[in-house]
Amino acid sequence: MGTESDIKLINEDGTRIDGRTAEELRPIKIETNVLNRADGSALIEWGGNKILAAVYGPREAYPKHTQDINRAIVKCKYNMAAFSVDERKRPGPDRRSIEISKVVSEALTAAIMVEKFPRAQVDVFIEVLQADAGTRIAGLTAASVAVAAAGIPMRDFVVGCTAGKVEGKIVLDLCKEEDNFGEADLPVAVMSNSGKVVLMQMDGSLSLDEFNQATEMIVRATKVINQIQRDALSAKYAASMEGGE
Amino acid sequence: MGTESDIKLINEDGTRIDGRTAEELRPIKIETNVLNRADGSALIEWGGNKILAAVYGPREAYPKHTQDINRAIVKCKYNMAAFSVDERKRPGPDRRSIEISKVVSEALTAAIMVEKFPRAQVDVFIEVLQADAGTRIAGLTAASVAVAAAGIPMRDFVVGCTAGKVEGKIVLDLCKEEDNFGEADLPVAVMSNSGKVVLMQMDGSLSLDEFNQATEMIVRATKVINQIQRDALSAKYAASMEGGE
Amino acid sequence: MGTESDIKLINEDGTRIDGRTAEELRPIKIETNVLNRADGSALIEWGGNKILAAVYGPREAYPKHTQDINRAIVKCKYNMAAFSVDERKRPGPDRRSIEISKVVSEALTAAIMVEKFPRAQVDVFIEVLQADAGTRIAGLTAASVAVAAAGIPMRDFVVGCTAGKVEGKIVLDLCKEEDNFGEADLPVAVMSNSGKVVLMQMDGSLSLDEFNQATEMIVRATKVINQIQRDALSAKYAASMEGGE
Amino acid sequence: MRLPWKEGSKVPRDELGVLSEIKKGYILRQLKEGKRNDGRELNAIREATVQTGFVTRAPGSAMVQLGKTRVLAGVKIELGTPFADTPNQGVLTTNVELLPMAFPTFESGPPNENSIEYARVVDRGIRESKMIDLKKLVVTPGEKVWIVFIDIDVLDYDGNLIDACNLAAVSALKTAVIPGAAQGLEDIPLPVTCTPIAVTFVKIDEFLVPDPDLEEEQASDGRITVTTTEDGNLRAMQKGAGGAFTFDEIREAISMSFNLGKELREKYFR
Amino acid sequence: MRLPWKEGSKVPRDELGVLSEIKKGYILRQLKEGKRNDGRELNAIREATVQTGFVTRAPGSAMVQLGKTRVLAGVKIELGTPFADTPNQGVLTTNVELLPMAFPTFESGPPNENSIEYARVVDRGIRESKMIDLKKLVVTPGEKVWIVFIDIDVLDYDGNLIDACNLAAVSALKTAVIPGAAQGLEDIPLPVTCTPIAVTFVKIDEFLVPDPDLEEEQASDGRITVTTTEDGNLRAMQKGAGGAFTFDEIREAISMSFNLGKELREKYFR
Amino acid sequence: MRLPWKEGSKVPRDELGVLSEIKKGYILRQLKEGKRNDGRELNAIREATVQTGFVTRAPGSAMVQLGKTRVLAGVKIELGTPFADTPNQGVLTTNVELLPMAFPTFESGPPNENSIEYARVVDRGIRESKMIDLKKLVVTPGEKVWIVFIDIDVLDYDGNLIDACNLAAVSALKTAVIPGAAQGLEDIPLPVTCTPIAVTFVKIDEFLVPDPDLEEEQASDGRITVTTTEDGNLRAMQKGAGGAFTFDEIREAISMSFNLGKELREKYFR
Repeated sequence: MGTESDIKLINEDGTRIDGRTAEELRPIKIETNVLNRADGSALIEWGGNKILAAVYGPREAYPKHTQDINRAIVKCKYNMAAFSVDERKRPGPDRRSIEISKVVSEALTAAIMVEKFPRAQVDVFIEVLQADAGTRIAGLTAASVAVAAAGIPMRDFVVGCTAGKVEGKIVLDLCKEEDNFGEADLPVAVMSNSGKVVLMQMDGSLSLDEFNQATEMIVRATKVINQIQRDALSAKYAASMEGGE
Repeated sequence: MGTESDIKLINEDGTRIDGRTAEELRPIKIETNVLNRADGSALIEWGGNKILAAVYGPREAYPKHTQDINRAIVKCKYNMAAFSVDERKRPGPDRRSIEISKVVSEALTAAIMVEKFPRAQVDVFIEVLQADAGTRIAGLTAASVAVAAAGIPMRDFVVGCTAGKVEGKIVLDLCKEEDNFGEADLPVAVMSNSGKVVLMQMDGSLSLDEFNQATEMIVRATKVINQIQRDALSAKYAASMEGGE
Repeated sequence: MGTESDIKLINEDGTRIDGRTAEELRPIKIETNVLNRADGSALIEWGGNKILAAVYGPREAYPKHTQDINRAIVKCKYNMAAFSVDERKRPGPDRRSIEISKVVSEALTAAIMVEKFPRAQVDVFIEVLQADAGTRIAGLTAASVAVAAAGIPMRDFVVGCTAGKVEGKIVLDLCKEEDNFGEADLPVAVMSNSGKVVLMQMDGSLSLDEFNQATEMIVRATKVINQIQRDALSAKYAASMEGGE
Repeated sequence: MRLPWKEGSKVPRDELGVLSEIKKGYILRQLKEGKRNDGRELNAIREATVQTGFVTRAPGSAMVQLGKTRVLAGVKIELGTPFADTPNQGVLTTNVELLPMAFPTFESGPPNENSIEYARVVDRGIRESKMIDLKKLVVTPGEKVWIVFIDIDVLDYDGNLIDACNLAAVSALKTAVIPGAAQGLEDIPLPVTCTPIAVTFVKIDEFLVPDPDLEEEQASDGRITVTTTEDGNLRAMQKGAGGAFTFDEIREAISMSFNLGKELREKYFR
Repeated sequence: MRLPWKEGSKVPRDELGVLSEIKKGYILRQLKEGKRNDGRELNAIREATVQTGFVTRAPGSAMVQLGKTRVLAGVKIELGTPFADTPNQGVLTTNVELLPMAFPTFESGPPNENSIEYARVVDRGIRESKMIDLKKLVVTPGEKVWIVFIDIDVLDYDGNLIDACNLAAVSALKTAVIPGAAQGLEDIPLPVTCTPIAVTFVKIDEFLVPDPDLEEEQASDGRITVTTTEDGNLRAMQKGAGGAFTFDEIREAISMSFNLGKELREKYFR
Repeated sequence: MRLPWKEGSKVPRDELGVLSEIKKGYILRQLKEGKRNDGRELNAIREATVQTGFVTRAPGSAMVQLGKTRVLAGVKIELGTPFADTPNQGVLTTNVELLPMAFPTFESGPPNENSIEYARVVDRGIRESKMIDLKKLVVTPGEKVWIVFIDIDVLDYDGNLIDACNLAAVSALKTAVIPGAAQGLEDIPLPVTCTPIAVTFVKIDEFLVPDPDLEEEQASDGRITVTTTEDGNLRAMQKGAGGAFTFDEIREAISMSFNLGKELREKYFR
């Protein structure tokens, strides 16, 4: 947050650098079961993000000492493809990816009926193919669809959105420039029915009022995004990935 | 292959930079059981190459989950000593060594009677003490002798040689300059009786005719080299390694 | 040893750069059970060194294949905090730390009644919080107290001291400048009752006479230091760590 | 086989241990009676001690004890090269080491997901509050800047490492001195602008309590950290460790965090 | 104990699984009747789709589906330093990631011997054919050159990764643009000279068949890859995966590889 | 189950194997009769052979056989940058590789605590004796110096690696040539000032014996290494491998080490 810049992020008419209004989402499209081998998968395109999520399991947790006799463990690996960002990323997990993998695993654990699968593990892989701000939330939103597509029982969909502060204004779904040069970033994911928060991180500077304003926007947005998740799942014969363009 | 250079690799009389004719091998010497501890070992000197191969096994495969209930697994580690090349090599495997270890393991697996040793492993270690082009083939040729010296039953010796294209001409057993500045490199290893190919890699540029010409040279050469392997094994009291100078 | 310098290490009146006489120790203070979680712990302040030692065990050795059916294994990890030295140290073990961990483990193994705890392990952790020459000896001296505080039976205390040669003179307990610019360094640890040597390393240049002179100083010093160890243990209600300032 | 050392004491991996159902029941009954596991009031944090200057030779340091949790933060400040995209700023890095001495199942080795998460949450609080004025750390723009290394050793673990690490890091920074003299410059205090305080809560049944001890962490279902500054702004938040929170609970945590932040600032940073 | 999830689904390590004898028998009977496991003709390769420009913001990219195998190649082109021994050439690197999403037993972690072998075979085909004119990638001789990074994500695995990776890499390179504008230079297409095509065969009993699917790979005894260019030259070969070939078989593979390479070039690179 | 290969031959990890009590008893009885395990005299070291120039293309090398232990040291000398705190000195590094071919339980991988200890003890003997005049390795002060890499491959292990590695390293260095010609300078012999010799002893019961073979190492309780130079000075010492020594024993080891060092110098470095 907060690298300074001469870029003007909010236009005089109040629109944003990419022409959106404060509470306007970027285009979102989700396709399910785009992969053959995984038990469930989903490709999400969200603004310029292109992210694949794939699920294997439940299967016996391995190594054995990681097994929980009461529930399945959910292991998520978030990874950015080397070519997904402007400057080539060296393969392998960095500290940011490790943290994201952790909070995303925890968010999915809250939604999956892990108590039905003692000693098992559910593996969730999120691969960012093209990054454009908000990848953790987009990846988690896709992962939730992939879990459902794998037939793994969930209490609720997990669905998220980011809000932030840009030139003093609270806006929804930050784009890349807003993410780089804005004043606050607040990614949140909730369970679609209960509305409870399963992922939240925040950095920058927000007053309590601004926080409330941002979370209200997020709550409204998650309802829209959840519908896209549900539509993607009910589309019986999902188009192949090429159709996703 | 193919780094350009002003070096003249073929003389006007058709001889090569080191004075050999097109189908002339460099001097080759093999000594067996040069090490005390290993179950079998061999030191090969081939041109300027000095390479040790040592074998342990068959012994129980470890860790257990790697065991194959039908056959022994053959694990080869090819390694270059830090001082074996012009510029000091940092210890530890690089991508090239890992690939060579893999194709050499696969070549030996074809020759060893692995079906006689379920759940076992055979470890083969190849240490390049001085490198002078053709180390993978020289190492594999020595490894085959070391396996035999360890008393592990083989269908056939594995024996190899390299051919290549240098200034448009197909030549046998590339030396270092030819390897660096030549136009094609074709390392091949065969089983000595069946003549079947268990290792082949190629890079550079070869027409099909050139390929045929090169492989004919290689086949003839492997017969010579196989005799050196057999002689090394039948020499009852191998000289000590110092005698190898 | 022996980086050259213009620094004068021995004053004209024979005192050392920090004002001590040849056989004078720096101030030493030991506090026990400064940590809640560890089975035993000790904080040693020795000159400018501040070093924590903590002990867990005996507990079942893990992984299982490391178990010794006749005795406990003693695993020591010596580590320097990133902020403990002048230039920030990158976290993680370097070759020096690995060697020190090994010789300290071996020294403690000699003193602990390992034969009473087959298949077990005793873990000893030494964390250098501030380094000021002689950290391995100070750490080992503290570790021995921590082992005792954990109630693990020992044959003897392990107690150590360093001597060295500085501008031709044998002196006790080198300080940082003497360690950097002196001519020899001799860290020694003994068992307090038997006087037998369980750790000794030396580098630099010493004649046999100088070695004898140095070890005599060390033996005398270890008696003083051992009394500090014993006093620390018998202090029933150890002050909290803050009191250690 | 009878072993001379107690069975069940083997070294587990990858887990902080599991709390008995009995203990969980106790903690919950206590909460229902308005008391915490260790007897304190529901919304109270544990007694803390802060000892700055523990590592006398480091430019800044602080030993913090929070209940039975103990951490030591050390600050090193060295000359180095700025990042290419911020040529006019110094550099800040934060690292947490979960020392194996701090808990029976902590292992030696590179940072794991826990220590990385803790370090990044502490780092964000410090970075996003602009506590350190990184622009004042430039010696030669684009070429030479001061790099501030915050390294935190976790020595003793009894819950709530994030808050303890944050308190130690902030205390160490506030007393740190840039060692300019060694470079022919001047020794000057590190330019510090504010005091970010992290307060962490866990949810146990319907209770949201600050500064959990280890048993409370084990009994809890969900963790949330809120870092605030004295100007009344949120600077970093992190929901962690499973579970789910209502927005009302989060607002409650925020509100408590402002209050406890104020309390801590008054107590330790006058 | 009865588990709610199917037994036998545990995560194996280090192996691609073993084919049943029954399935092996089926594959062989099919071959004897002139048909492949999936019904195609003996010497046919599977249907492929190539979608270039999938990663719109990368200088070059291609998503390739070959039967049910799917890989995505992305090309990044950055300024850097040439190798000391080739000061007048750009730099080319090829990396293959076997993503754990692609197959139940693929694991996260650094490249293993399989991904390294695949990457090196693909790299050799591209490098040895001089497909990219590395001399045209020099900005300042000895100092600044363009580095071409080819990274290939394996997304879905159903056999024959080498050919799929080669096809994706070549497609991505042929559409790639050197991002010179960002450096005050010009954006120009990557200088490409030819189209190396890798064709991989496996041997099942006495049959040598191209483009194996996963079950055919598992049933096979020996693999061989032949990379050719349109000028009628071999550029790279690799025998892999155990087994042994006669020279006649190798010549048969070479001959088929020239034909199939021509077919693929006509289909995808007009 | 009956296996076609001998049971008990499985690959152990982390251990050099355990000697039988019977063998230990034999070794001790031999010692009491004034004989070593292999029949030599109590204070004798094993026959050694030193073959310098084995790696003909390295600036220096030596193959050493000490009993059945065999190591190969190679020296590489390259231009590089001096350390910041010693701008007027060349650089020396020593590395030991315990090759898996040398012993059934040695594993591939990065140096472990044993190879690190051996390398550091050998390094200290060479460094602290100032055997190599590092000041003469400066080409441009503060900028360009010769870096001397000593790499030692352990090929065959039958005890006492430290002495074998030291002998090989010293032999390789004494014959090494600085490859200046390739840099437009002159080829000159590496400037060597003295001959540090390491002698290692183990304690078996009350016996202190030099140059142990593997079985003696396994039967012993404590190891001590003493490195001396011809000027009558101790240059490095290392107590290792458990056990405890009296100061009298250490003085005995020192005294023997001076004698054996002299013997070895006369034999190999005339």
